[in-house]
Amino acid sequence: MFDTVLIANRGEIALRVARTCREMGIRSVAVCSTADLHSAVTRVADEVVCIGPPAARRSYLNIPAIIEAARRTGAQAVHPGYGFLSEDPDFAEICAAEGLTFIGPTPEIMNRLGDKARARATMAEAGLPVLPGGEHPPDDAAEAKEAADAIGYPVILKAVAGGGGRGMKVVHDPRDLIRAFHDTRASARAVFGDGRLYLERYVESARHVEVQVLLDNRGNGVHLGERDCSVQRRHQKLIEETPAPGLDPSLTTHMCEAAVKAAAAVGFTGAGTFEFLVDGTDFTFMEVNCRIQVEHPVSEAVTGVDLIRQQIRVAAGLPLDLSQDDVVPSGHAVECRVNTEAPERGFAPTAGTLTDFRPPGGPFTRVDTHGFPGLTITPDYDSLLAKVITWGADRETALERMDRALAEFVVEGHGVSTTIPLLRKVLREPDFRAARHDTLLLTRMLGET
Amino acid sequence: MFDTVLIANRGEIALRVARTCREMGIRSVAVCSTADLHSAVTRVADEVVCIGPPAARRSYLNIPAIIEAARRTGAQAVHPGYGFLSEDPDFAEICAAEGLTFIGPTPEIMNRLGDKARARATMAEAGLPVLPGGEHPPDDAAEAKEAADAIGYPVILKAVAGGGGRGMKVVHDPRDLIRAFHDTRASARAVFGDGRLYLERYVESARHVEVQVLLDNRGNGVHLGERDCSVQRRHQKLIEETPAPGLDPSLTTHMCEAAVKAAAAVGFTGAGTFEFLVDGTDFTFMEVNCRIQVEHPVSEAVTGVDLIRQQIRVAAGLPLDLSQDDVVPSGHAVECRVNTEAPERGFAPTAGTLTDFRPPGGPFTRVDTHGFPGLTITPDYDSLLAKVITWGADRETALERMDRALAEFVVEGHGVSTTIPLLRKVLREPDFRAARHDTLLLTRMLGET
Amino acid sequence: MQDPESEIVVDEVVRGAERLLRASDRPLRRIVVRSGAVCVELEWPSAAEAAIVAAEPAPVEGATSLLYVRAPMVGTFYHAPEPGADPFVRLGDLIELGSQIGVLEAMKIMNPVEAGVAGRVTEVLVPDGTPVEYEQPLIVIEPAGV
Amino acid sequence: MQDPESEIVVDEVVRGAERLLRASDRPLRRIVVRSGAVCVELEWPSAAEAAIVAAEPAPVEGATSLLYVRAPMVGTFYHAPEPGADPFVRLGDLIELGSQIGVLEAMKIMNPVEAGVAGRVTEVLVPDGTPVEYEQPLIVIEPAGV
Repeated sequence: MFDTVLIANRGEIALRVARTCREMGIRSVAVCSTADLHSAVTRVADEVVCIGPPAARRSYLNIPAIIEAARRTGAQAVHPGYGFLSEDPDFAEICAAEGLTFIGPTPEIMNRLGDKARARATMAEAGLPVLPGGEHPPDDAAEAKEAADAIGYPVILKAVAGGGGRGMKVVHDPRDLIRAFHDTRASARAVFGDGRLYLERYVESARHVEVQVLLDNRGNGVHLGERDCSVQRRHQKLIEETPAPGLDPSLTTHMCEAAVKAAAAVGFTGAGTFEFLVDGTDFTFMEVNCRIQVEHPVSEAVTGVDLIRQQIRVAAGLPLDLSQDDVVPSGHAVECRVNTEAPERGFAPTAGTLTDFRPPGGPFTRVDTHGFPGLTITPDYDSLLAKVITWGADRETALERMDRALAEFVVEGHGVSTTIPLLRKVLREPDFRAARHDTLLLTRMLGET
Repeated sequence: MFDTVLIANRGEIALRVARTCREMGIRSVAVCSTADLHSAVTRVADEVVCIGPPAARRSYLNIPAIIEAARRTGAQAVHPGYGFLSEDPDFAEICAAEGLTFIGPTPEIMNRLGDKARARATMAEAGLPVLPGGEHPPDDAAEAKEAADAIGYPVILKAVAGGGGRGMKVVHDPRDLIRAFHDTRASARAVFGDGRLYLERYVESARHVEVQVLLDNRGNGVHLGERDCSVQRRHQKLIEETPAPGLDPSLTTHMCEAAVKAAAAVGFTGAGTFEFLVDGTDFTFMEVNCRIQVEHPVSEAVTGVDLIRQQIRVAAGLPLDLSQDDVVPSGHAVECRVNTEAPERGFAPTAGTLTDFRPPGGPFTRVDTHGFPGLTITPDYDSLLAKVITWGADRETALERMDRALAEFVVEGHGVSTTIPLLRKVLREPDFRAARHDTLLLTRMLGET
Repeated sequence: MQDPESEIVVDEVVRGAERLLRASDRPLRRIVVRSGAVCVELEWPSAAEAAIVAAEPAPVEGATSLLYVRAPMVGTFYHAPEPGADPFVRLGDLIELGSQIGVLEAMKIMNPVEAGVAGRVTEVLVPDGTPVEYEQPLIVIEPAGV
Repeated sequence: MQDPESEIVVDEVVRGAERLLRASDRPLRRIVVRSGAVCVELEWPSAAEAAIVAAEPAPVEGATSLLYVRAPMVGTFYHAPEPGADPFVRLGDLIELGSQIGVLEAMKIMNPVEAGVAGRVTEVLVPDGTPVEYEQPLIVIEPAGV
């Protein structure tokens, strides 16, 4: 096992990883920008290295600085968290070249699954159902138009290098295709440095359901059940839960088994998430995330498995310490994302200093947050401030508990708004309560189109 | 079900009850003294009534004020929490007379089990093993001496009306018996208003193991496993865990089944705790607590059962919504009590205003606390500030997690000390880690006699 | 404020403090603006104190020399000894130390409420037959001799 | 300050404080701007920031007019271009703006570290061959002309 792990991230996930390191008796090294010198993780980690200025490009995305920090602190492994460098195969490769273990899949797998068009083809081959769509990114708009006409409208254009819900465009009308292709390509090039797009049939309203898998280097693989992440705004998840409510358990079991089988088939190792669209009784593969997910705690809550611990074990070459039979999900868990955003102003990020901050507590309530009174929230980073996770023997109990927890959550600061009121509104929404919702729920609630 | 429940308590347990009320859709009424006007529960409860000055005698023990508060707020039931009026049969009787449901056993049962000598006799009759001891409180010192000589030394003198670890005296030498009898009787009279004592063989070093039972008014009863509370200082529990480590599961199963059977035999209803001493493979009954216990969350963590919810359901005349088969304890849970005390000064309570307060969070970590930055801790009440509960698939994981959680817990305030450093010291103690400890562990660690 | 000039200075100093107050996006603890002999100082209670102060009713006592008679216990406040009877006190009444100003019923027992101060009743805050909590202000008294 | 000038001075001082307030990207605890008899002081509550402030090294800059040359990146700081060679700077050296004061090795690349200020080297804080973090003070310079 590693003596020292460097955490190449910030915010709640850096704290999350540092916690498990400490529980495993591993020294943790936090890296931080000058904006985060006094962040929560710097109190919990065993060592802290300041790696750059607030701009992520020069700190949390600054590979030489992170490698140097690992070297000077004697770290043998790097946990990338989510976002930042977590899905960058080049970073994984540089870590390997520098003798550091990247806690994640191999660079080869990251490359293969990070390219969404290739991932789609790979997974179709591995036996997962995919939506009608092109196998290869079209070279130009005319080719794209031809492909779209063959697929049938609406179609969705997706950046091959995209992720996190960005770099996508839905086209309903064939006449809009060419223009949309040019626009999306330009923005994909600007944002991801890769203008290639691929096309897929667009499913208007469906459930977003994903499967958590965990595989070691010794041929063992398990799934930890599914997560329903259908409460989204423009592909940004806001509420996640497990099990997926209102779905036939035989369908989700089938998905879970198919996912772990496909993961094993391509040689995936570590923790990964297979995202699916579920429409009635059909499910189709969307993409694989080769990293820990924001919403992993709901799976932890129902299975009792510490996913970060398993990631670290696998990276250290140890076998998983559980088999599929040991995974017996119990009850229902929900996560709500408390973001410092103003939903009424188009989810604009808000910034300021927290004058009061009192996270909820009590029975079956977990909070993962880097917040504390006095924290200054800057516009430099993602607006996720806290994740509240509640568990209940059944969904109704978990949801009532979540509303109770959100009601008692105090976040105050001049200029700081949060998603708490919106989350509570969704919890009261009859369609959501009855599990009749789909990915358009929030759009409909907000009156957006 | 009740519309409104009044919570006749303060601190973390008042908050705990208010949380479950809210989750059940029940209006909660907090009562508070003028010292607690801005306490955490006043933010969470639906209504707040100030009932008196800081002195508990004039507020939290002030029955007329509490009854009036219930009346003016339309409460149909009163949850007494623990301590204060929770074990006062007179209060339960007055509630009944005023048309309020007391959330707890009947006054008759409270009377019968609150009298420790009578409880001992009752439970011996109901089939529980008891230590050698007298059935009746001796009338005078001579009679006590005679009884003690028959029992054999060391003996323990216990106040019939005692509780919470107070009103007890161990006598090793027959020559000390008469003097100890007079002293203990005088202090029992002063503290509990009842000078009667009873005698029992004293077990020098043993495990303190208790069984959580839950019975409704319809003949259903379950146990929720045992809790080991052997880490104590002068009978004040500091760390509790479940299951009891290092004990033969067949022994604990036997105890659990015996407890629920005895509870049913005497007509006990609601949530109760049967305390036992375990010495090797023998267990003997000590007492029954007719209320929720401070340490109930460890049982909740391994069973997934909300004990407060079950208490309320039973009080409302509903059946338990679980049978013994539904109780499948999973993993290991530990609770540490963070008290505002200075262990190095004989656990003297400390007081002051919290300038910083950051409870731990993250995976499998629960915190029940009424603390927040700015809270002023006064010497008027019990020094329990927070309970930290961690869960793990096994004891080792739960303990490592607890140490991690305590390490990140920030409690700062001029003049305020806590038990956190001592708790962490116990967690590192080899005898505790190996589950070779008994109730004398802390005494030995502290070098006390 | 001996001459017109100083008034301008005071005004300027106060204006300066106001501007600084607006410019700060966080609650301040202290502002001092001084110009020669003119000085403006503002000091706020700490965050914790602020919350408490904000939650309390405006403290009439002291500030305007008015005093409350407060409820000595939880109960129902009655103005008169029995329904239909004359109230113990009316607006404008001069009362003596220890005069009964009402009755608090708690657990069916009638408890007299007495004034802890002598003076004139300037306001009756709680209507007849209203439940009150401990230390809730019942009537306002302008102390005698003020 | 009974003359019209005072108004200007107060205004100027307040304006200065406002500017400082805006310029600070981290929460402040105290600002004092003084010009002759005119003084502006602002102080914020320190509860939350106390720990942060306490954790920082004593701010040498400003207070004593000394300046740091800080590490522009994470790496290993070397005093000399190669082992055994003369160091770039020694105690007491007078250096010019942009003079190289050392080398930072990061990912096997040698990056020159240049002084952002001219003056005299009064202290070398980091021994040769020591790993440093971003913005870690390396050497202390007493600016020229002080």
